[in-house]
Amino acid sequence: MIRTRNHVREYPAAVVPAMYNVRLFLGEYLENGWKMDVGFTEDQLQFRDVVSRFLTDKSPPAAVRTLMETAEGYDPEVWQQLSQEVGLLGTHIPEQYGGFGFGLVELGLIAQEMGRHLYCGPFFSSAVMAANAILLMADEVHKQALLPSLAAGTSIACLVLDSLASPEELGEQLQVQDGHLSGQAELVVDVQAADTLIVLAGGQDGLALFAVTPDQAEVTPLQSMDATRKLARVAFTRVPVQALGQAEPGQVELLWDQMATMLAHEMIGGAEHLFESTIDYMKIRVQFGRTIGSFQALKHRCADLMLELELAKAMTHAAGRFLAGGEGDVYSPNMAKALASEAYLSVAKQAIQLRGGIGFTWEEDTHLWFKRAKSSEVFLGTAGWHRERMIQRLEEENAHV
Amino acid sequence: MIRTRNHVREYPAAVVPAMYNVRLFLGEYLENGWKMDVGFTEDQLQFRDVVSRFLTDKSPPAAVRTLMETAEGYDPEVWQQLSQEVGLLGTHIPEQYGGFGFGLVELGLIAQEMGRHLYCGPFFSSAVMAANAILLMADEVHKQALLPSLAAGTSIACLVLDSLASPEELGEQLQVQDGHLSGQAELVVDVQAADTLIVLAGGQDGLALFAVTPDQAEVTPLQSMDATRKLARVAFTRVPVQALGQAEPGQVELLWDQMATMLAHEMIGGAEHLFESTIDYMKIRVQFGRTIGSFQALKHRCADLMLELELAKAMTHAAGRFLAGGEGDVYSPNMAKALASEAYLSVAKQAIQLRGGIGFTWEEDTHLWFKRAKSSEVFLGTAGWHRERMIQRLEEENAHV
Amino acid sequence: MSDHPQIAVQDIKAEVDAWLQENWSTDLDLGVWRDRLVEGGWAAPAWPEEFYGRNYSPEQAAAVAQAFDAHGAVGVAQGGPGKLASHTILVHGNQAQKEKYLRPILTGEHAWCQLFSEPGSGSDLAGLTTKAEKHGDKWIINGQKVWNTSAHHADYGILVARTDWDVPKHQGISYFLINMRQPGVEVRPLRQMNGHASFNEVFMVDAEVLAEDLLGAEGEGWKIAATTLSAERQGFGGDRSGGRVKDLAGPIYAQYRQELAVALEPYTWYPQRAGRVDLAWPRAAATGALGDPLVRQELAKLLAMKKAADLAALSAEQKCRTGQTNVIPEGSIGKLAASVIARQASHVHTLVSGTDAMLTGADSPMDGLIAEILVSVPAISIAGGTDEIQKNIIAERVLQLPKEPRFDTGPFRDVPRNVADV
Amino acid sequence: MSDHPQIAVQDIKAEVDAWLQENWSTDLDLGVWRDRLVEGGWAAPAWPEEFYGRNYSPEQAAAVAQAFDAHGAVGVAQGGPGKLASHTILVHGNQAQKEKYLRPILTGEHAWCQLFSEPGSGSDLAGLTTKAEKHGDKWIINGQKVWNTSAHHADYGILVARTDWDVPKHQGISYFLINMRQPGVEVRPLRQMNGHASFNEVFMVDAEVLAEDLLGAEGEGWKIAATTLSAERQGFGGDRSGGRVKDLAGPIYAQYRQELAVALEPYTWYPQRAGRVDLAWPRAAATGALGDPLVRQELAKLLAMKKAADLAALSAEQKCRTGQTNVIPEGSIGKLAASVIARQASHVHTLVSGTDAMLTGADSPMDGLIAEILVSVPAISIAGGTDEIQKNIIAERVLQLPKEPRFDTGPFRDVPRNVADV
Repeated sequence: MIRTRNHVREYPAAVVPAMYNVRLFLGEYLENGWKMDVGFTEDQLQFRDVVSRFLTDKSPPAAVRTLMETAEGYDPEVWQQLSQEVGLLGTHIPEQYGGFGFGLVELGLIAQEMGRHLYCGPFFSSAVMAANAILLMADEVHKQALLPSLAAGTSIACLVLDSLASPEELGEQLQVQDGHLSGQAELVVDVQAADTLIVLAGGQDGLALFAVTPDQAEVTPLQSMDATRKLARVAFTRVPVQALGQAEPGQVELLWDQMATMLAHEMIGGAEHLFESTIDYMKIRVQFGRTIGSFQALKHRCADLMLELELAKAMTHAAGRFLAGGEGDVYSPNMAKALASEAYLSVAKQAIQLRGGIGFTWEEDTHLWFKRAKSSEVFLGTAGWHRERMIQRLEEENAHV
Repeated sequence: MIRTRNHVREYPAAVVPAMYNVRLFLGEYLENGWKMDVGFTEDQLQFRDVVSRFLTDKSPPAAVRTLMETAEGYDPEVWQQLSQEVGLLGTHIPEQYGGFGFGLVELGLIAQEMGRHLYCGPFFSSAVMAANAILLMADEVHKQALLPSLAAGTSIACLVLDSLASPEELGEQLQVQDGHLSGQAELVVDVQAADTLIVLAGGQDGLALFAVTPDQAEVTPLQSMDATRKLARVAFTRVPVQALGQAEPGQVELLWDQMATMLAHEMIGGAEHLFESTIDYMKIRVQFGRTIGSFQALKHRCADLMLELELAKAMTHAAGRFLAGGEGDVYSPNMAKALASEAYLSVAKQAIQLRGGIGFTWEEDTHLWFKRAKSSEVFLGTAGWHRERMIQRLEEENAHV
Repeated sequence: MSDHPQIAVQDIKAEVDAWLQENWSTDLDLGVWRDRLVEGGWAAPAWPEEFYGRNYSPEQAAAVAQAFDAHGAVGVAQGGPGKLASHTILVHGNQAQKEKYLRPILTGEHAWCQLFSEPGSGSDLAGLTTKAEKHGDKWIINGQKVWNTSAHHADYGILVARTDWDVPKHQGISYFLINMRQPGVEVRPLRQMNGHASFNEVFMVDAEVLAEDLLGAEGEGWKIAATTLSAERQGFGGDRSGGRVKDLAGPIYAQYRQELAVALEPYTWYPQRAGRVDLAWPRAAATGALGDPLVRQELAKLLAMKKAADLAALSAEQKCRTGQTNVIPEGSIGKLAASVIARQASHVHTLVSGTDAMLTGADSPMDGLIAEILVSVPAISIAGGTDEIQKNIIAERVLQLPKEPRFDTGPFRDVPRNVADV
Repeated sequence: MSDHPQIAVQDIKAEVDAWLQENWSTDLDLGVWRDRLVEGGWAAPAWPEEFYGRNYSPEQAAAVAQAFDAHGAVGVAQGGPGKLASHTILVHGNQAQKEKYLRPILTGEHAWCQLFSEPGSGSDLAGLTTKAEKHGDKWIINGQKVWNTSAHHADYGILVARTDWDVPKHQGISYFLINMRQPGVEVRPLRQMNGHASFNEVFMVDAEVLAEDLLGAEGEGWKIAATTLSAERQGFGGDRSGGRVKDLAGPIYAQYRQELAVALEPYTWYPQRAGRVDLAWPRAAATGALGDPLVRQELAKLLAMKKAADLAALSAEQKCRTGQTNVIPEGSIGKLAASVIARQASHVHTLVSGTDAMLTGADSPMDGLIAEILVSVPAISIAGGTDEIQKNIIAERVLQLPKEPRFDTGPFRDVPRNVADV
């Protein structure tokens, strides 16, 4: 559900420092009309510009390069500002749990900007994955206990799933028996930053959500191809747990839809950055006495990329609106993730190719986004998986008719 | 098995009229080095040039257009010349059955030229489909009875199969019980020209081959998208038959491999024609004060097409050599058909696109080849089917190891 | 045409309703009714008051159309080229031209066609070589046009021809209104690879145009053609449904249906050209092809692209409305998307049909409709501006990449062109 | 170098064998052995007799190599750039240069590197801006080179630099042999996105080249560079296996292995760059991914393309041998195929790995090998001539389509170039 104009209007004024003058940046967007996304209110776009401005400032490539070499993978000071000053972590958390009461459209705008700036930090694991799991599945008392500190950024959670490939495999490895959690999750995102592990595990009544502290888990950090997103193996051996709440039918897939859609936003943000920077490069790089942007084969390739990217953006934003309560197809998250994955990868490949040799070097920044694209391709379901799931859902829909 | 040089050398001298001076045309090929296919003996290439020369003469687009509008779909006089003067129908039929004793490499060269010139006539149905079925499955006495007249062109056969999609479905519709053939074949190629129907049907001992005369069948001509290849529905109602021979294990798939590989040859021939004519057109068509062949986006597209076509050619010729007894992968026919289908379609689409509006008109010839490409895409198995089958065969191979 | 009258939409509807109560009858002859429509000032409410209109805003004009539709009343004549002609004449014509040509277009008395493209100039329309020479008070026209929808039953044509060969190509073109019913004009149907003949070739040999039928000034033809083309891109030529009234019963509806049938005949295959995505799911489900994992993937790709393109088009429309974008680049992305989608649809239809895709006509799936898709889709990436032109537009106008080097900026006489051209 | 001696292959083998019986020992110091090899005239049998060779044909030279291999004897020093340098010096060098430089290349005493590409001129190598100015009997070099394999341990470099800025770009280039061990030359390793640092950047600030180390005449550098590049394309730089002898036991083999390890270190990731098609089937089978119909399709596409490309390469090789084709266009098709195949291989490896594709290093499949494929494949379509350059070659030289319009034919001083360049 998209909030009313009034509701939104309070937001930037209340929390945004004056330096992030939103009007100023809205102007930039209007000058570059084609880059502008529609289907958003003016306030939403202003909000996005605030986020963009913040990340331009706080997450330049130099910072990304520094943080990706650290074990923690984020800058606690920036995390502090991000939560306290700009208030991004509570965006989608209802006001009764200490958040701002916006929805997934606004969260998506943040994810898009974070993807664009390759923000290093546990935003996706805590605000997107864990907070949405709690919002969906935890009982009221646990929401009240957990969400306010997540919204305030004083606590960082991560969601422990035993598959990042598809929701169908969830609860196979992580099991709760007699109130004790055991099993191993092969890939957990940003656990190193978390003080609370939210675990989705199987039990006698199906899947349920549990909270565990890091010291109750055996955490083995893993080398991730995309060093800006930390991964680890997490194992539990008979850890006593109490359920935060049970996963009702459909909730696990809804959570997956939400995560995949937010990831799609992140991906189109990254793709936009690479596309724009590549076009800029093509306007200055000279070979054979002319800018390489003047070669028709390359111009047409860019037109093809733009088409692919525009389609992915349109679908991703539509999926966000659908999940926020708007009109749309139940399988729009599947379409969004499939299109966004492929568009990001297409753009990332060409971002290297069109730069030539320099694009393959470590010191040029393109590979940082390329690795995010490559890694996100399989994160939360490949394009092929999402397409198959889309058809299944269409079949279910048609069976009901 | 590729025949010895001596064996081949007799061939053109014996049957080729002087006007088809093979040396002359070999010279043309050498001038255009890149178009030249290797892996062939000089004699095989001379033979191909004879065929090409004959078809250039006898199957120009005007003749194709005339014949495709007729019900018979071929010119009996050209068929006569093709069989009597040039002797193409007996190419792959052993000498003891009245043929020339060459193999599938030579048959493939003919198919490639026929595809290039879009020859209209029952060559594929009689010489490729029916004759190979007889060669593989018929008992000696029936080979002796049937093959000489096919080799001489005095008889025309067609092969009736109840699926043109995959060999797995064969024998489901056409069944022989108590010596009587019943059932329907939905799509039969060039039955209108045949005096002998060779039917592959299921029975109590598995699949077997039968011969039927046209008056024993109910033939319903169908409108084919590719009007240069006639199709009909053929039904049988308790027609008394005797088996020509039983299909031994593996023979049905071998027949399918042979047909698919010959079709692949036909397709690369057609693709070569379209590609070359398109390049020629691009060198003369002017827009914006320059030939359209000077636009880099189009140049690069042609380079991509050439790559696709060269790969398909290399694979198709390798499959021909394999089936003729040479080295190779058992699944090379699958690779050949898959690559040839896709290359032909890519080239055919671009042959229209690069001509612009004129390429979409009826009076321009491109659509004739386009329709052959489109129709051949599903004939004898789609690219997807062939790829799946290829993997199955690889699995079988690896299971044996 | 700004300064629209300050009348509320409901007042307009009421006024139309009252007028229709008075004037409309299903028993009228279509010609009589159209005259009455024009006299009553409801034929073209968005046009100026001087010419059959009321200077209404688009919203106000839409209200009139809604009232007509609600009432079951027939409107003015349909037919794409006529609309393009009237729009262009309205913008660039002189008083006499407007008086002579506009009314018969509205009543349907005159059918029009567009004489722009030539065999030698497709993507490069400004490279046209049809020649117009002034002899006394007449222009003598020689040349060939192509892709002329409706030319075989047109009374008039909007024509661009070259009047000056010694200036750069865009500057030597003039815009004419030509009478198609004359000995110097020969129209031949042009058959397409899908069997339809929805276009024509038009041969002009010493065809004549009166001096007074030059639209705008000599040499201004390219600028005026831009008005026509822009109207075409904005869909002025595209409203071909005929509305719900075409299905009603009554004498005038029969006449209307007949008029529509003639005007719409060339467009029957257009939906197939776009791939008929709507048929993909139902056919895959009905044939059992949905059981094939590959069909599922290809179908999902198709449906996702189509949905995304529809969403992107909606968003482009919103941008246009709020003035955030120029229609052309966004249209180029949409047109490019349509090509990709149509090709993927053709692929899916082929896979779903299996070997039945080898057939056509009544023997083939959906009585030939699927086969028509397979042999019509190649047109989508050519007609109305090739994919290549769209990509140029996107690269140069949207992404602001450098323009192609030009070899055609000098006097047209010296510009290399196709050998077959004059 | 034609007029090869009339000696049969078996006689050559016998002669080599006899000589090795006499001279070879696994206990020799590698340097001592190489000297003996050069003195004995077996170091470079295809070279002229005047320079350590015997003017042998390729077949005869191959016989020598086979005899060495059979005997387990170590040959001359490996290392791509050295071979390119010696080939070029042999063709274009003067007597003094040949005497000075050839022998230490064979013995391995001198390592070489190639100083051609620059940050500002990649595809457009002839647009280089490294400057060489004559001061007395020295050339003073200023500029930057990049992609210089082995430069960090090279003693000498083959260098192209601009000596005349007032002529068209290809005419103002000269070819130098530069001593890398001097203060004016700084070599910095260049790390790639896959973590390897197999190339270097070379910065030259007032670096010096003796006048006698100009190869060929001033301004002939482009022509001479073509010799080097042609040798590179023909794989002169590519024999990097070290043969079976590298695995034998004995003191000299240890030295040889060490020499090889240094020379081959930059190339360890090259197989991954090409996609490691060999691993696709076994991994798909081992992981169970082969059960996925989509993986089966993508794998089949990959294997079919690879097989077809291998067949096409074989056929191109045959054409070359029979003189039916120029190596370059066929090589371009092969290179383009390699790019397509590597990308498809990367796709298949990703699908097979599933979410494990998010990992790298020891934690990831095959101890990081698969991850290395995924982040190395982007290089295949760039290194050694981009896909775009290959497509230009195919379109222009094979298909004979018109060349690109040129904007760089005037004096180089006036040609637009990258801002960062001098």
